[in-house]
Amino acid sequence: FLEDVKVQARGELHASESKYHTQRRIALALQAELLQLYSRLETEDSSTTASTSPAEGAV
Amino acid sequence: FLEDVKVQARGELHASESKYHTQRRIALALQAELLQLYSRLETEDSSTTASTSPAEGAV
Amino acid sequence: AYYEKVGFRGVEEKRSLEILLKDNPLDVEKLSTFSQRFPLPSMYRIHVWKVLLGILPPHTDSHALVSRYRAEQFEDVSSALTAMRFVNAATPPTELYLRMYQLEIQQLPRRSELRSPVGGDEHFLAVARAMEEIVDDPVDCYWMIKCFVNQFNHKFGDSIPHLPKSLEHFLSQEDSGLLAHLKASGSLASLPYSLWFRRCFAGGLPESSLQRVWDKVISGSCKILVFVAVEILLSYKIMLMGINHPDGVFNFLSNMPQENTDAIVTKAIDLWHKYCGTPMHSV
Repeated sequence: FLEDVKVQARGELHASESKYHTQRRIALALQAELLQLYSRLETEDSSTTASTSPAEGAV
Repeated sequence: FLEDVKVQARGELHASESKYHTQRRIALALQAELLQLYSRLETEDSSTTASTSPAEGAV
Repeated sequence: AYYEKVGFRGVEEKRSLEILLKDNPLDVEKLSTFSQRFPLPSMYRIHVWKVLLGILPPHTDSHALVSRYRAEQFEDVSSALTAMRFVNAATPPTELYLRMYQLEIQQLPRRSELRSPVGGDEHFLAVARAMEEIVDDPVDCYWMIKCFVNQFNHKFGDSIPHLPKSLEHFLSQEDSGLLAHLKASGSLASLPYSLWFRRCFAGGLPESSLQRVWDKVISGSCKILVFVAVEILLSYKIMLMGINHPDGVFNFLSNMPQENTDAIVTKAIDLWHKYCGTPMHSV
């Protein structure tokens, strides 16, 4: 009977742990996506600067 | 003794759920950041388009 | 006679399954044995599959809690994918399930490199499309696809490459003439093995027949796939004997007629019991 209680608890704990591990993977995927976006922003920022600087030089 | 096992199991489940909720908050914060970045990127994209179109119109 | 053979036995079987389902905790072993021996009544199929696939634990007291956890996990993953713009409201559910699965196993491609599905993705999608026909609720559907695919690969991954040999063996027992023809025409090497042994006939059999095959796969047998393949070959023997090109055979079997599939599956299950025995645990 005691064993029974333990098995039941393990079943519930597994399901909870599964949610937790999935959340961790979600966070990793989100971080990867953010990283990509930041580097895209930087590239765009620097290209904007590059294209405007000749004009500034002319003034 | 049985009661003991049950209390312990409940404690473990709580701990696991608490870990889960923390991770979940992290993921939600990352999602909010992502949303901001997307809108920033879109603004920049549209301003790039806006600034080039007059030039094209002039040609 | 039909009623006696199928109907009456069906009632008895249903009653014994109901008794099994009243156990708390559920005896997963006995449920597997039942499912190996008898077709599952459709009203209990999804519930039994969820227990056999480990989506629900044996203790029925935990079912409500665990179901809630499963639903939360589904919601977490799908909303994250929406936030990342991998999916949107217009994404077909099967593609959503694929991306969810990829995220969970950490194999989500970069968004900039999202390609049309390849290889293993196609197998997953085929299983997903078939499961979608069987299971209405999206949360249940996703979990069943995911656990079906995982369990299948985990339990049978090592056996799959041997199934074509096994098919050859049993076909030689049942119809050596047909086997000889398939060998001579070069067709044996290029039968639709992926459809049969990787997708478990998803997309090849209509859902009513397919679920009876999956009853056996989910409860622990991949051998059943071989016997379904054997019975398909036997059923279309006359047609196949007239095709001398491997491509012709492949194309015919990949798009086989959907008419007699129930009878084919019934014969396949009989043949499987004949060669592999009926599990004898008392139910």
